[in-house]
Amino acid sequence: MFRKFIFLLSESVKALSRAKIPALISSITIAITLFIFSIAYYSLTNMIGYSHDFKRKYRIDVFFSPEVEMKQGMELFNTILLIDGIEQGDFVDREDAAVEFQRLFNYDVVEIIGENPLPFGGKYEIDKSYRKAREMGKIVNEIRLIPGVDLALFSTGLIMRIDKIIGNIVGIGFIIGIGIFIISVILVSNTIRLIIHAKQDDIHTLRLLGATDLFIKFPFVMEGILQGVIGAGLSILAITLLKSILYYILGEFQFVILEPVMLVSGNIVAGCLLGIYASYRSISKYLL
Amino acid sequence: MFRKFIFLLSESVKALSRAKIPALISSITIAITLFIFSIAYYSLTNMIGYSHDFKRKYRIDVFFSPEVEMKQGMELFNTILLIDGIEQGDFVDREDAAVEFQRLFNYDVVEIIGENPLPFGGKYEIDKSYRKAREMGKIVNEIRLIPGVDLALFSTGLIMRIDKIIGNIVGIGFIIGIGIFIISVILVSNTIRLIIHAKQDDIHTLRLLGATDLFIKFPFVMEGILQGVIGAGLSILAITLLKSILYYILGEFQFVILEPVMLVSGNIVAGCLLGIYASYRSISKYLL
Amino acid sequence: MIRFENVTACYTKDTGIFNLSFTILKSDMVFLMGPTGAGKSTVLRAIIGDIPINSGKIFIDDQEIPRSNSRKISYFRRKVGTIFQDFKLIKNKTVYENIALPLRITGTPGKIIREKVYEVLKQVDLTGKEKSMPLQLSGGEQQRVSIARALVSEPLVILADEPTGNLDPIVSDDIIDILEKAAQNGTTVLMSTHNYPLIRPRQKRFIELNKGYLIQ
Amino acid sequence: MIRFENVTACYTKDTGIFNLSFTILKSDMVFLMGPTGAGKSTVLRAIIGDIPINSGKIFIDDQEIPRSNSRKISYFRRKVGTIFQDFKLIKNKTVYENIALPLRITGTPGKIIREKVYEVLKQVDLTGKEKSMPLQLSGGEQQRVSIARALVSEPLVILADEPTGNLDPIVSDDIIDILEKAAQNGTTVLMSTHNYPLIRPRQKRFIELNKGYLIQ
Ligand SMILES: Nc1ncnc2c1ncn2[C@@H]1O[C@H](COP(=O)(O)OP(=O)(O)OP(=O)(O)O)[C@@H](O)[C@H]1O
Ligand SMILES: Nc1ncnc2c1ncn2[C@@H]1O[C@H](COP(=O)(O)OP(=O)(O)OP(=O)(O)O)[C@@H](O)[C@H]1O
Ligand SMILES: [Mg+2]
Ligand SMILES: [Mg+2]
Repeated sequence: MFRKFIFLLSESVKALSRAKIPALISSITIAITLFIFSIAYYSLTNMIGYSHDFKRKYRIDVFFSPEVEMKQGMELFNTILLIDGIEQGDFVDREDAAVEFQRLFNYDVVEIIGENPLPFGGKYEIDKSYRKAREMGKIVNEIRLIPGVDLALFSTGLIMRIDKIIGNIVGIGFIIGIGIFIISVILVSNTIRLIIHAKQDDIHTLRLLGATDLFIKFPFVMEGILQGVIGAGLSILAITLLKSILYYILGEFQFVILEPVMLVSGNIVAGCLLGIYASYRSISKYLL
Repeated sequence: MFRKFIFLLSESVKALSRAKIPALISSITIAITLFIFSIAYYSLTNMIGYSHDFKRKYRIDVFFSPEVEMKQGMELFNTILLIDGIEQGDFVDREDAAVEFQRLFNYDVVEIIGENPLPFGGKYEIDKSYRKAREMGKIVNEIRLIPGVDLALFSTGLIMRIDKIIGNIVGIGFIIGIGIFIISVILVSNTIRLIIHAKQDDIHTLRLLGATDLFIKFPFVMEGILQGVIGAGLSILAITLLKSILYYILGEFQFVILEPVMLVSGNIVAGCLLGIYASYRSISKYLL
Repeated sequence: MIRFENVTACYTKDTGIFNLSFTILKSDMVFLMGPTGAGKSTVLRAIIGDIPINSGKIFIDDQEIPRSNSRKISYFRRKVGTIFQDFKLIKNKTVYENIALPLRITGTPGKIIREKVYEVLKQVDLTGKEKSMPLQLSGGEQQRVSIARALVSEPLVILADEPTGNLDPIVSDDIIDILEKAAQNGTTVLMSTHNYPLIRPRQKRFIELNKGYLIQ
Repeated sequence: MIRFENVTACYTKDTGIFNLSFTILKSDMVFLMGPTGAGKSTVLRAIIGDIPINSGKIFIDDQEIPRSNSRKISYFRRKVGTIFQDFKLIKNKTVYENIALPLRITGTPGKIIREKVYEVLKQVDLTGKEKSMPLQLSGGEQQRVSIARALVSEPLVILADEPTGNLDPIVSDDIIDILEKAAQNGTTVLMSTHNYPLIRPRQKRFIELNKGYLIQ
């Protein structure tokens, strides 16, 4: 049994080095698949990075009643901090509020209105798990009921829009992910099926000589694995290259760093699995 | 010559119906390519639709000095309308401004401050070709110099961010487009190369019987075209299916409608071109 | 031992073999004669289960040949050495590996494979060609590789389908000598041929076919 | 007319053909004899440019056979009808289409193709098999398809490489009759064989090869 295994293993290596074109083509297909996968993965990572940027906007602004003075304001501020879903907060005094107003709307309230009309208040950051329009709405309503609080608000429109976009991206990303997986398996197993198709005379001969299914299938599965490894190598090369090109073109933007260990090990494991699965799939569809 | 053409044509059709598996595989590859292309195309269209949504934010708000009254305000408003880059505008009187303020920031100025502190003013939409942070900056500066104008502002931060995002999307989209094209050609011509590889004995026989290059190549190119058409059909089917699924899952969002004529004709033309190019490429690499 | 009992295996209504019954004893060498298209290859293909049998039974050593179960057929085929009319060599394997194949399939140790392969290479006079690929051989050399592959596993039954079509009379005679010696050593040999002059001097029994029917 | 002038075409230092010179006149039928591996197929493959020539020249009708230019070689090959030792049939084309191929290549009208194909089908006794695929034929039938394909375009030269290896003596004789008749009609025929008994009664000239060298 072991002897047969050694023979079949060496056969697979030989097959790959002899039948160069089909093997190479299969490897290229796997490489392309892994390449797309990796790109998708790192794009998603980058996108999530982006969306974290947006999430800074998940903030509730609270304005206390005009008659609330400094000391009472601090107390109110701390009360609100204890509400579920509030992660942290900054106390805003009148001057802070004016500065903030200018930063946000690009002009000076005091200049327009003649005096500083802004009351004391607070800015609160929301806990990650509460960063949804509905959850935030609840928190805001709770804050509004506290005596001394005049107004609590968050920019509903913007947050709803971001919610929608992120929902869309995740939804579309999910669909694309499934799509890529299906496409990859189809492509690789099609290539292997074509290779089997070209070898069908040889397979018939082997059968007539008394070869079992395992004997016939094994080299194809092994070839699948080897092609997976080669494909992984090619895709790692391509991604490294693409990364440098992107750095060159879009140098000004920040990218999530590609961790080499993750990239290499992930690609090789994924390549092998893809090779095995695709070859096994095509074999069972085609050989039996 | 014509007779030979007819023969070769019918040969190609026969080849497709006889050598079912390789032909089908090639068609599937083309279908996948077209599918990806179409998805990319319609995603981009939808994305542009989205960004139009954002573009509504490309608006300049102008506040006149507090002493400017209704009549003078109207004159000022019309002066600004004539500036290059201003597409259209709405006059904003004190009450409008308060309503607008409430819509934007979710609370009532009058309620906070006790009186309506807002001056007359105008909202201006910017011409498409001027919708860039820098251009808008220029317009704003021009408006500021007009006597009677107290403030002119637009939300710099948001617009710069949108600019960046759209720039990124277009850049990445461009790279992805090139990538998909290269990948498609590689995949399809690889498949055809595998088919040629499987037929190389037959090709050698044809050569020994005195067949010219054209005679040998023609069926492959024709097969490429036919596979292109079949692939287009498959991809049209898949897209129609996907569309219904997306409608089912993400029904709440609005999609740009797929125009059936565009989809069908575009896919078929693209499929044929892809088939021709890929087969011709693989033939010239492999047969000579 | 090979026994046919009313075997019919047909491709169409009037091509194939019809209602054949005969017995070949162990250690016997029998020639299957008949003009081109008579059904000689069909008889041999039916024995190794390459084509289905419509009716009747085929026995090898009193065991009916297996049909449906693919594993059983594989093990059965290992007992038979077949020389195919169209050689059926694996194009991208060397002569050595082609001949070694039946031993690889049974998991024979490499050292024994080496010995046996070189022995049959000598028998069919191909020593020195073991590293060639099949397409680098002449027609007769390819045929001898196919013969060597059938001999290497010392099978219980040898089915030789026109094994001398591409060989000159002297080499053909050598090959038939080899097959005859195998029969003397206990192998059942069934060889199809239409080369009557070649086998006449051998004084062996022969079965004659015409249009799929046995000629008594 | 076929003329070899000191032709050497070798695969390795000592396999191939070496320094061959001979002339075959138009309307002549000549047998190429020699044991297996002598170089018979190599001679024929050299004529149609399937293998390169190391030195020397080959002439057909006083024109040297073209080498580099692929278009010229194609047009030259159309004048030659070759029966290959391994048949070289296209597996996924019917018998009819396989035989019609040389005429398709020259762009012959379909009606004429039909006539000619049915005529040669009758000559090689395969009428009724025109819709079969090559793998549905017996060995001898496949060989006759290959013969029919070489005859159908009425070539100037016929190269027949062991064309009767899979045929019984009666059919073999018929085939050689057909080739002889073609020679009488002006075709130059060169047929390789090692079946000496078959050609002895014909009283034709033969060229004998051994290990790549001409035997005078
Ligand atoms: N796969 C097939 N499908 C249909 N008909 C077939 C098939 N194989 C063989 N035949 C037909 O069956 C008949 C017998 O074929 P077989 O190969 O047994 O002949 P044979 O005696 O071996 O002839 P030869 O000496 O030419 O090899 C022939 O007429 C052939 O055309
Ligand atoms: N492509 C090749 N590469 C290397 N050696 C070859 C090749 N083709 C043939 N040979 C060798 O050249 C020699 C002559 O081969 P050739 O095919 O001409 O013999 P032949 O006379 O036709 O024999 P047969 O009667 O067996 O067909 C043989 O020893 C063969 O092994
Ligand atoms: Mg036969
Ligand atoms: Mg030969």
